[in-house]
Amino acid sequence: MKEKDIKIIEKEMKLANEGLPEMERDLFADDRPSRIEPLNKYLEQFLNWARARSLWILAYGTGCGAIELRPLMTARFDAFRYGIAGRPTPRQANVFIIGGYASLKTIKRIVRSYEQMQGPKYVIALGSCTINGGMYYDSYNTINRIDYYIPVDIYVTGCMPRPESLIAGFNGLKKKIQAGQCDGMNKYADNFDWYKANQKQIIKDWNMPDYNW
Amino acid sequence: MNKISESKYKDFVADRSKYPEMENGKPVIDLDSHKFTKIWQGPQHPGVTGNMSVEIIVNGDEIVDAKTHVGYLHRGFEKLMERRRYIQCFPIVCRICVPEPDTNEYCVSAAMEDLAGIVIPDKAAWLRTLNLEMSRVAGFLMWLGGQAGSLGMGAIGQWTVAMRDYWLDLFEEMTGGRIYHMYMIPGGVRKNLPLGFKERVLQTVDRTYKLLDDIERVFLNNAIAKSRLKGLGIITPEMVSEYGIVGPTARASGIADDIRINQPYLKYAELEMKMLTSNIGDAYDRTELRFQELLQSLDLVKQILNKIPENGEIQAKLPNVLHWKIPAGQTYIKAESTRGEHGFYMVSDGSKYPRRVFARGASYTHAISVLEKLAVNITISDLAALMVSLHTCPPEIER
Amino acid sequence: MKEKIDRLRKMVNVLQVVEKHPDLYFITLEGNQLVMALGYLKNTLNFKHLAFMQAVDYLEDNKFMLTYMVYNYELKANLGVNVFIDREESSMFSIHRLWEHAWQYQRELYEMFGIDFPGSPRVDEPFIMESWEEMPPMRRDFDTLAYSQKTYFPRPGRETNDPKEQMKKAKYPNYPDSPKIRRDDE
Amino acid sequence: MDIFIKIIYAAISILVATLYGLILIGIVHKIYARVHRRIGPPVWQPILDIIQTHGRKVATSHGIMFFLGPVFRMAGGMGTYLFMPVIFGSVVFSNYSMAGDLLLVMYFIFFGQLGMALGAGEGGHPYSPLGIARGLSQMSTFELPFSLAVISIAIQYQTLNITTIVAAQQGGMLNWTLFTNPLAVIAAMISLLGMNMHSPFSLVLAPQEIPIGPPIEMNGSFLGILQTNRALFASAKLVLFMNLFFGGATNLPIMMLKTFSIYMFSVFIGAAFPRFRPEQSFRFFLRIPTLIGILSVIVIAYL
Amino acid sequence: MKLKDIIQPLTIWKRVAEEPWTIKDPLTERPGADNYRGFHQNDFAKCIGCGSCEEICQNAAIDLVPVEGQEVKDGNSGLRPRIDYGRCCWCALCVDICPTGALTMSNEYTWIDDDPEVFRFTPGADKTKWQDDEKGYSRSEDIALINFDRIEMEEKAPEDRDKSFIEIVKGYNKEQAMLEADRCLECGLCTATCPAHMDIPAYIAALREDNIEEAFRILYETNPLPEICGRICTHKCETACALHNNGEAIAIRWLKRYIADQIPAERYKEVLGTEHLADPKIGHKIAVIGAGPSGLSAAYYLAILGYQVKIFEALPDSGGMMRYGIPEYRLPYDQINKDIDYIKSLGVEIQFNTRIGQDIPLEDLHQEYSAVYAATGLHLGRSTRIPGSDNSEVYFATDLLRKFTLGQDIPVGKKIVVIGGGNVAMDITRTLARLQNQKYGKVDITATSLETEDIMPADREEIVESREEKAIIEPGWGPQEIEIKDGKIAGLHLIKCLSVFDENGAFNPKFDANEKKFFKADMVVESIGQGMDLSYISDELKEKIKMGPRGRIDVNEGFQTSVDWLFVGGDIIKGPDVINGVANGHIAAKAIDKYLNAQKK
Repeated sequence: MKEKDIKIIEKEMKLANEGLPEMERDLFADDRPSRIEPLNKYLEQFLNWARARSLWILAYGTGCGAIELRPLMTARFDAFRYGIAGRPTPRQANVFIIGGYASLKTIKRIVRSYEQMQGPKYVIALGSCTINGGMYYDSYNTINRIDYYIPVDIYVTGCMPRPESLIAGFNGLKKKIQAGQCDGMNKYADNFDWYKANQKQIIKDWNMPDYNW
Repeated sequence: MNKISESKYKDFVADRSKYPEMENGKPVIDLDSHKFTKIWQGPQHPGVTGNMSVEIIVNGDEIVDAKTHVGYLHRGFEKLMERRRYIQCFPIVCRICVPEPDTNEYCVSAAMEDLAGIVIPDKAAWLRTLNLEMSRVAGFLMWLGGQAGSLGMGAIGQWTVAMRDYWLDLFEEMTGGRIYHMYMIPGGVRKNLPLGFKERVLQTVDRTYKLLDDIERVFLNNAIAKSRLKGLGIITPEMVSEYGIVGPTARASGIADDIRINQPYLKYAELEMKMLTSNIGDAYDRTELRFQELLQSLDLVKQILNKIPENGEIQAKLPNVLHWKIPAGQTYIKAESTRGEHGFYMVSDGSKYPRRVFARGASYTHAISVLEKLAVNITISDLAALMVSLHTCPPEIER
Repeated sequence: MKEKIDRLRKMVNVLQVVEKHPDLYFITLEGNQLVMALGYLKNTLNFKHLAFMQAVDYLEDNKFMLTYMVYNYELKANLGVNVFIDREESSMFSIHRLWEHAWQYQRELYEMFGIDFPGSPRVDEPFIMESWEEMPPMRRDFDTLAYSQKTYFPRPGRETNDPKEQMKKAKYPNYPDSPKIRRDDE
Repeated sequence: MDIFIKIIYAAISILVATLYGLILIGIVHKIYARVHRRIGPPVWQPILDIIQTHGRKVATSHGIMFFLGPVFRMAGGMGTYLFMPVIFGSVVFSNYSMAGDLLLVMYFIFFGQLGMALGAGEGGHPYSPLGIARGLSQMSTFELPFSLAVISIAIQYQTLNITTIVAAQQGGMLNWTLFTNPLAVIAAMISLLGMNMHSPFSLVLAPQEIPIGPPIEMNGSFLGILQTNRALFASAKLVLFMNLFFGGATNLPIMMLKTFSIYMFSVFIGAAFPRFRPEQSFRFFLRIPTLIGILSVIVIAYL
Repeated sequence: MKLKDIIQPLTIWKRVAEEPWTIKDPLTERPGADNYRGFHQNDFAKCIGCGSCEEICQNAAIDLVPVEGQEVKDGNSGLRPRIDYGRCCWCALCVDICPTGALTMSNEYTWIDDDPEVFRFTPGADKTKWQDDEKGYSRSEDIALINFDRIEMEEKAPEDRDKSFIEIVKGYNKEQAMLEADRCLECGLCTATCPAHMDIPAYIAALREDNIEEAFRILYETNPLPEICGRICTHKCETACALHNNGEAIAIRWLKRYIADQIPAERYKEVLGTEHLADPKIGHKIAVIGAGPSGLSAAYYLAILGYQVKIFEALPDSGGMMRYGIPEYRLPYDQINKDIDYIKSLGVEIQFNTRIGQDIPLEDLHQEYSAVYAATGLHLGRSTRIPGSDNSEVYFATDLLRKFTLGQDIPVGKKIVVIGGGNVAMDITRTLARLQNQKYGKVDITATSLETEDIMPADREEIVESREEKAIIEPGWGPQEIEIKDGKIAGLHLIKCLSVFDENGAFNPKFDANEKKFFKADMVVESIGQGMDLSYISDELKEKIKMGPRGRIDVNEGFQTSVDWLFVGGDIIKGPDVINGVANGHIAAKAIDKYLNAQKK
């Protein structure tokens, strides 16, 4: 994103919960995330080494990409042997796989899930649809590019990307993590207003269904 | 529930007459009383079938009210097809149901052929039949893993999904695509069978038989699986037509309706097959019936391979597809997918673009009307199993 | 099948019968007789299974065509029932009392086409879309591409060339256009 | 003995037990993988996972109790482990075994769960209390046959000191409780199935039903602590069972072999069965295993 | 709960010791299947940039972009598809429709990157690791999304036509025309190759939409002689047709003819909206010399611009070479008249039998007319100048054809040899063959040319049809000497021609003197090109006019000579063929209009 854009948006857009009483602000999930700074260079290197070998995917198949996650996680491709495992809750996962197109209703959940994930967190975007809309480029209900709403670390192209491509994507992600270049989360924190503005532009009803956590 | 309290269903149904209080046939639910909790099962939940969610209200862990929410996968296929040329429709529709895309391809191609008055060559029809039946095998294998997985038995899922992968390898060889085959082009199919394909299919069929043997022992004859699935989500024959239930789910309740037999399309009339039905209509019955259908499909694949002609055209002559116009009319083409009647209703108005295409997903009602009814009075632990046993596919609903 | 339709004729006014296949007929009925006809079809003529109900937008004629596809288990045949309704203030009788799952289709039609079915349960609850503010998207006058481009940030940098124009640019940029026929009044 | 040396020894013991527990979990994953016909993760994967979770940042807060939950749980695991001898006759691995430690150990088995319940309940996610309810109910039910088995062997050996019980079983395989009091062992082994929470008793985590239940909101280091505890608690339980029923161990390899074999029992059953419904599980424990337990007490006490 | 049901599940352990199903190294062990639809490849040697892939892509994933090193050529737009992998769905419709088979897919499928902008590439131009993969998807021979075979055109059978001059080609009927029009890909590559740049895809599209009138209007935008061009155009467009690469080109010429045939002559004005032009006039008067295609074209466009035009024609009827050069079996005279009568009806006057230079001096025209467009064409024969070519039995093809049309008797030998491989050579061959047939009941005529058959300038079907009419075509021989015995021709000596053009493309034939051939003949016709006759330009004027190389008049791009009122075009500048003449006339008309408008101010 260009800095100019951010500045314009910062000026023009206000967060939707601005001016609301404290209690109601929570509903909008507008809490500003904070950057994650490494504590110590060597410790961070060690942690990155471990992080690259223990990737926990959020078990949320957002689109058709989910279909290839099953072969990936089962006997034929067995991603477990690479330290890739599924987690059923966003709190514990650190890799979010956007399985292709994201519909309007899903992008809202994607953003919410992404925000619930605890950093350092990584996003792998699968398939053409995440890059430039894919075959749904003209659909009224699917977004065109996921990087406007959450930061993405690795794109895997294909429709569907095969499990092998996905493994290649994970390898790429691992390399990036180990090199300490996966700063999607910090990018999100730094450009929070820009991301929020984009999200708000399409998600009119920001209030989630009455979920009581 | 009244009808269920009769005879053969009696053993399975608990007496829920006392609690919660009912008013006009609906439970009185006051969320503020702290007796009830509202839970959103999904969309991010490993137990739901795909990207959908069920809003359930529980009392303890018993569900007193359920509402299905879909639309997370809505891409507006029908709208998109209205601005795509006829030829451009077949690559897009296969995305409607990912585990089993071929039925969509077949229906939309067949609907176009029906409206345009094109008759596909004999060999193309055989290849389509083979493709459809193979996709049924793959679809059932995927579902079987899901059904076992919903009960917490991961091994079956690992086996069947891997076995499905061997079938996908075959698809890849045959069609050039792994998940989305995009094989049944209007007018016929796109490729002939590769060399030695028949032998490889037969090998895979044998492997699958062997695996299913194991699965029958481990899963279908499993005491705990039986105890959990029996009596779960009973569908009575009356419900079948009331709720528009189709396919194995209906046949498990004793409705003998299989499109492949009743209204044979492609080459199904030339194949030997028996109508498989069952009569209790609970989740176990459905599981077992689908398992039998899977075996039947494997048998059909073998039959088809023996009957495919060696030579022949694979595509009828099409006009230039870039400006192919189809005369005005409407038609409804249906095919038997793993979930049942999968149909395409197509209306053309004589232009290059379809006026309206509607995909009647087989599980359109299974996941909403039926699930909402059956989910009440079971516990949270059974919801996933129930959902899988209805074999829902959310993108079919919202498209 | 013909016999069943003839029996239906005694009940209601059948405007048109089209035989698409021996096991697929389409008939056109009058809107206000629809519920009666469907009830008769279901209860007496044994068309028990409602495969689907859908709408087709005929923007030019300012009409919606509703299609009800019913199926007879004994005859093994489908019958599509078409009715035309007005596109403005579109509204139709609900059939949720005939089929328990019809409300689901009616809810979808309400959302995607804006056709109202008074009395149908949960008909105005959002079904597929969430916080949708535009016109019902399946209506033909809704331009999905324009909406998508306006709303969802297509990735810039795409530009294409027409081969014909490109060749003109390269090979005969100065070739004169066809002369305009001179009018007398010029 | 000098208390400080004892503490150092205990620390070493805990470290070894934890690492052993982690590797054990890794091995079990590998075995499950073979059942699934795949290769499976490396055996040290659980260790990497723990390092990774500790490397995460925690940005959510649900109050102090929420964070104390894992600590309680860890305390339960450590407590269970610390008060029993791991290797009979070893100084380093004798821990704080003392008279009556059996009761203490049984208390700690409970303690961890309760602590967790307090913490996870604060998470606010509806699946947490559901998981806790399942966990606690199931624990109550499997504790019944287990307690009966313990009572049975307490009567048999006339002591509540684990070291003494182990000592009594020395001198040949036939001295093991397995052969001297088989009914109690059967009851206890069945309840071990529940304790290990493998299928068919994996009610608490049940990903398809209440996605992983109580720790659903846990993350970062707190999850790491829970994971560590799982390993420690697993080895503690196994050591307890080894001590009570399988003659204890006199050196590390024997200990590992025996505990591994005991663990394999749950794995053997777990791979083959799906999950029970909660009420099925509760009823299951309250029927046959309880009867066997009662029987074993009666047999030991009156025959 | 049966005991069996508890024991049986434990058989799950049965296969635990078996080899796992897992693929050890999926990234290297698993190539896609042999016909896997992986990433795209494009063979630039085949690709013609027609844009069919872009047209059929339902995801709007393909852009056509200019690529370095790919030039714009006839039948090749120089554009290449750039594919956006942020859109592609790998349906391979682009591969299936590609008319040349250039676009294929490899079986490579892995591409990851952290920059979303990179997934847009031009296969073939951007270096990719899969660009030379041999496996992967390509269109099966058994299927086609477009029709590569031309709809058969009905023709008179050779035995029915070889004696008469009735038109051979019957023309499409409506159904055939629609089917043929349906084959068009609308790429528009043909438009550039057509000298008149007719909007071919547009009129074919209009035809397909059953809108003949619109199609007819489009024809007249760039070509006022559709009936004529629809029959005898050299149809360079068809060689540029995208389908020509892998099948038969669209029958553009026949479709044009079909369109023109559908509109009866009396409806022309109504359809084209020129009813009001019948009684002109405003502005200037313009003279056109020569009523050939170029002159008529210029006259037509000048007329619809509102000028008063008068054509001076040396021969007794209009049409120039079209009438006097092309035999009637190819172009019936009534069709020529149909086109010309319409032009005349717009107020264009034609004065016949008036040779400028002889009857009226060119300069005199300038007194009365504001501008003069001279399109006098090539009517002089050109000689081979080989020994014996000065014999009286050696004729020029153009002379014979003209005389034949004028109704004069022309000599018909018993054994004739025609030297030349162009369309005129074919015309004279077939005309003489018919006359031989009429006269002697058998055909004995041989046409020979320098060029071998694959580079012979004549249309393919001309050669085929000539042979059907029992004429012998012997290409690839250079004439050496006409053997004269007793003042009569005995025959023609030839030697093998190895190549016609040198490396620079200049005319420089090479022969192999050892390989010889001899054709017996009693009559030889030379048809190796025509020469221009500039005698109508007076000497004074000639000095003022700048001349170009090889005796041609130098003109600017609007066909204006250095004498600003004199415009020269047609065959004498560019050609020779009808469509070039039409194009020249069109350009010249616009240039004259511009010139006169500039003068006014």
